[in-house]
Amino acid sequence: MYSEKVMELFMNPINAGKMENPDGVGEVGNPRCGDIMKIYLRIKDERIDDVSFETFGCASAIASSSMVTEMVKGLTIDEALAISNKDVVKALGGLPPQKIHCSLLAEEGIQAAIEDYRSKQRAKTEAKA
Amino acid sequence: MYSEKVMELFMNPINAGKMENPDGVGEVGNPRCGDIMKIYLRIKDERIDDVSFETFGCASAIASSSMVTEMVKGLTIDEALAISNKDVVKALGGLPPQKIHCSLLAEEGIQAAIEDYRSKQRAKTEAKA
Amino acid sequence: MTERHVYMDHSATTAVDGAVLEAMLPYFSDRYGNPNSLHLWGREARKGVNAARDQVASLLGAESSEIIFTGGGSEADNLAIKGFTFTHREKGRHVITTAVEHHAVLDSFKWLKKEGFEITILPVDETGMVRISDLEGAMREDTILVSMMFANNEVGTIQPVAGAAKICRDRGVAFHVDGVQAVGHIPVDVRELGIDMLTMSAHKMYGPKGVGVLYVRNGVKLEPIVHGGGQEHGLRSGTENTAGIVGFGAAAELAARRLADGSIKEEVRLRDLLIDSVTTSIEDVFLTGHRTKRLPFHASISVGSLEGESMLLRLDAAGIGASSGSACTSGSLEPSYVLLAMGLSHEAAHGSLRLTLGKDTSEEDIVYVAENLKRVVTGLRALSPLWKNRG
Amino acid sequence: MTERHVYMDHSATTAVDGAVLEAMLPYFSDRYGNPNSLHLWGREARKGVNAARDQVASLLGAESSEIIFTGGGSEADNLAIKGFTFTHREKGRHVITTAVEHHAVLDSFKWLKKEGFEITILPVDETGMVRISDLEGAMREDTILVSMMFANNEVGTIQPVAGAAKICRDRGVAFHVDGVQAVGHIPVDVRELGIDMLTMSAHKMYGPKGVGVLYVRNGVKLEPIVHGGGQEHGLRSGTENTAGIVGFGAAAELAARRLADGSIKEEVRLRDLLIDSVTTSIEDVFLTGHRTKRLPFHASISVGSLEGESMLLRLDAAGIGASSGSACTSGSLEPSYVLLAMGLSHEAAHGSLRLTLGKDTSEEDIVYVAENLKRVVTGLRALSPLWKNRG
Ligand SMILES: Cc1ncc(COP(=O)(O)O)c(C=O)c1O
Ligand SMILES: Cc1ncc(COP(=O)(O)O)c(C=O)c1O
Repeated sequence: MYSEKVMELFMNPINAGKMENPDGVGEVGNPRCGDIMKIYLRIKDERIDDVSFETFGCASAIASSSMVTEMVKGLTIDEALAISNKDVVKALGGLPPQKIHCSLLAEEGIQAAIEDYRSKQRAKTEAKA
Repeated sequence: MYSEKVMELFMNPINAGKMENPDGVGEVGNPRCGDIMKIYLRIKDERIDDVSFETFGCASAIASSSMVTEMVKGLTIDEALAISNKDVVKALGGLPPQKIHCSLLAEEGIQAAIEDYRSKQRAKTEAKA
Repeated sequence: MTERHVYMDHSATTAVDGAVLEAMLPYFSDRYGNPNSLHLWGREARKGVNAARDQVASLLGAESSEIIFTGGGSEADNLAIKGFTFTHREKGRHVITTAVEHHAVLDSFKWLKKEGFEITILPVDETGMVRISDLEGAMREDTILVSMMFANNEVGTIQPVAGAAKICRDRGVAFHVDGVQAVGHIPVDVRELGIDMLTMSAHKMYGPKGVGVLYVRNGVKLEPIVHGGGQEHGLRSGTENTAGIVGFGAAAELAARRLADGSIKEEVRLRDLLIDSVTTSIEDVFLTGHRTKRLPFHASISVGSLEGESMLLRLDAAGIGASSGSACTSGSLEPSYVLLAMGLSHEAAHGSLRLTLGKDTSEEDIVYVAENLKRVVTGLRALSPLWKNRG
Repeated sequence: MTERHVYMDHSATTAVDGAVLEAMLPYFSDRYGNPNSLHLWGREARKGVNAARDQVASLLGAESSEIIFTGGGSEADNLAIKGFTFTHREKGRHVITTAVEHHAVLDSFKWLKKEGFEITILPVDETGMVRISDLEGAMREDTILVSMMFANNEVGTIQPVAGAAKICRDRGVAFHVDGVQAVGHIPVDVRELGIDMLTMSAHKMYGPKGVGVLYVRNGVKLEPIVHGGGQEHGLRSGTENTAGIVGFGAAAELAARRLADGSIKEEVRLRDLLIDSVTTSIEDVFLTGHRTKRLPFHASISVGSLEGESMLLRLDAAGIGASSGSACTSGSLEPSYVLLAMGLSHEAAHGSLRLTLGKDTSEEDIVYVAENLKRVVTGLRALSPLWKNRG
């Protein structure tokens, strides 16, 4: 059912765990649907310096979040925003049709975390001004 | 499906075959239904001295005719007329429900042959008279 | 007891082939998972079912997604006929079939009649064949389904399926074919023929009993007759009969090989040897069904002045398994409706005998059967008032 | 790869028992006749089918003539529900079932609704049990059928079948029981209980997949859903799945022995060991379904802050086969309707895990499963934002 890559990241996820004092946090999904992803970002010079995730959900949700964090690591924010769920699916070696929504959550999770970072930046800039 | 006795009489029927110059002949059934029995009688002193049959039909029809001929052999005509299809079924060790009609044909075959004998007797008596 | 055993009733059912059984065995107690389970056991079972679906599809020239496994040929016939008409009943209420179909088809049509459909039953000629012109004439504006068998179980006659398919296609009418006797024994390509639905049964082609297939062309919509967990694309719910399905797949592969390697030619040779020897060596015997457009393994005759069951049981005593369309073998009072529809008299229908060969039938078997049949017929005719009457 | 394999999904399906397979084997390639044939091959097959019918009847306290073999449990459910209502639709158009039935029952009821029936679906309490008073309250003048499962497949809860049967009997309403999960595992006597129809499936009790039974009390009238040759008293046409049927018979005999010899008690002991160890050794885990009125082999739990599929796959990696009612295991978006009907939250339903024991499950297996489950839960909770949020 799942590709080898999905199983590998599900069994031994990379970038898993909570981050202390992140620069941005995004949480998407809800427990009703059985999927929640929380993405933590550390940003340095508009680049993603570190990233981690916590996920409640199925194997493909866990693998998708692990994969997307691995993909955005080191990218500029704009580069990270350009990552689509299709890129995640491709990097995972495919997902079953009914699991594609997990990759969408991953895309949205990154976007939400970046959005959070930016709104915090705006707040800081405003505070300085 | 069939009792041993039925199979025995079907495989090696007793009293089978046409009789030359019988005193009475009865034919019952029709080819449409797949059953015809022809019973031949030789009568001596109002007793059945010899009897044979020809049957077109299934195993139970053949066994029933063979059995009924064996049962009436040596009986008086009245005794033979008293043989019912139930006696035949019993002597055969039973018949499947859908085959009971074969035993009825056997009973009717004997009756028809005796009827034929009697009508011939009446004709002879009348001719004498 | 007899020493030799010759099974000549392959139209009734066949033995599971050794290789087929071998393929099935692991699915009982080793790969026993439910194919719908996520774990190892389930995945193993799913793999077996998927492979079998591919094998069956390949035999028919179909796509795997078009193969629906059912609990037998009868169920597949019922699913095709009831499932299709239930879904499309608003489009029209007229359906067509033939007088020589299997009961699974005819009784589904009877049920449709009770449910308010109008049914037309096409006659057949003296060889058991439907006339294409009759089908054309029966087509109406509100006809939604035609069901016709590929080949007849009692007399082996092969119907003009390609012609019928074309007529249906031209008119946009769905076409179901009961291929139970034909598939695996003669080439059947659903795309080439233009068939919308096709019924198969594993046990008629050296697979196990209790598993059938309905081929449903992609795009054809059906209502299931067994609702539930949604297996088989929702068309046949219930935990998959994995071993049976795997067996069907293996049987399909075996059939494809036999269709390719010339086995069928040899089967036809033995069939014709049997037909020729019994019709020439025994008086007053004639072939029923079509002489050439018939199943390669199928010989059916009528024996004058005799009734079928009596022949069967005497052949059985000689170790030979055969069948008959006589009323006496069915528990009904009427002999085979198929033979009567072909215009046979009741007497001739009562005297019918079907001898159907298998892949392991040998020439010695044929000789043995022909000899014993002659002996049996002679013996029984000595008892028959009909025979002597004529003599 | 793991060394140990522990199958804990016996509610999904079971392995065919060795003795059962042994009984079946001759019917594939030796006694392969069609039971409807007169000859030796046919008689051998008929004998096998008859004996199996007796074995199944004996397990239920039924008469052999009341046992109808079908192509599985789902088909038997459909036959009972559609077949009965089709025949008796003039008597009334109201039917009753429960919220926790298997899809084979629920979807048959949905189909009835489309066909113009009114359906009442009884709720259940937090243990998954139907309240008898609800059934009483739902009964109407025009109620013709009640269908209630004996025991639930997801949470193992045993329904008050005897009480429901009495209510139906008193009102002259037919009572169908889906006994697929229960029969063979707990004592079921159809006469004693007063059941009119009962569904069984061989593969849930160490028999083969693809063969089911509908017990139909003598006198209860049904329309078949598979029409045709008239096998199974006309209620299920199609060449009999002889090997499967013989296997069902052998499985019934095996079950009768296990019900008599105390095996069930040991199964309950191991089940309780499992329930106790996981609910005490792992934080935030609770049992779903009834604590005592549950199938002897059935343990079902909900694990806080986790989703089922992820647990299944990590257990699978440890060689353990389990199942879950999470939406992610079904391809739907909603988690198990059974768990929701019991009042579980969506989150708790997503975290459901079913561990169902088998006759060969050992105490070491239980220990292995409990240990691994703890490890898996700990590992996944380390990833879960829900778990940490609470910590
Ligand atoms: C309660 C219940 N009813 C019916 C069924 C259907 O049985 P089968 O899969 O044999 O069709 C099952 C199992 O799948 C079940 O658990
Ligand atoms: C032409 C035909 N159709 C349908 C069937 C029914 O198949 P099954 O016995 O597998 O249900 C048969 C055989 O019995 C058949 O010969």
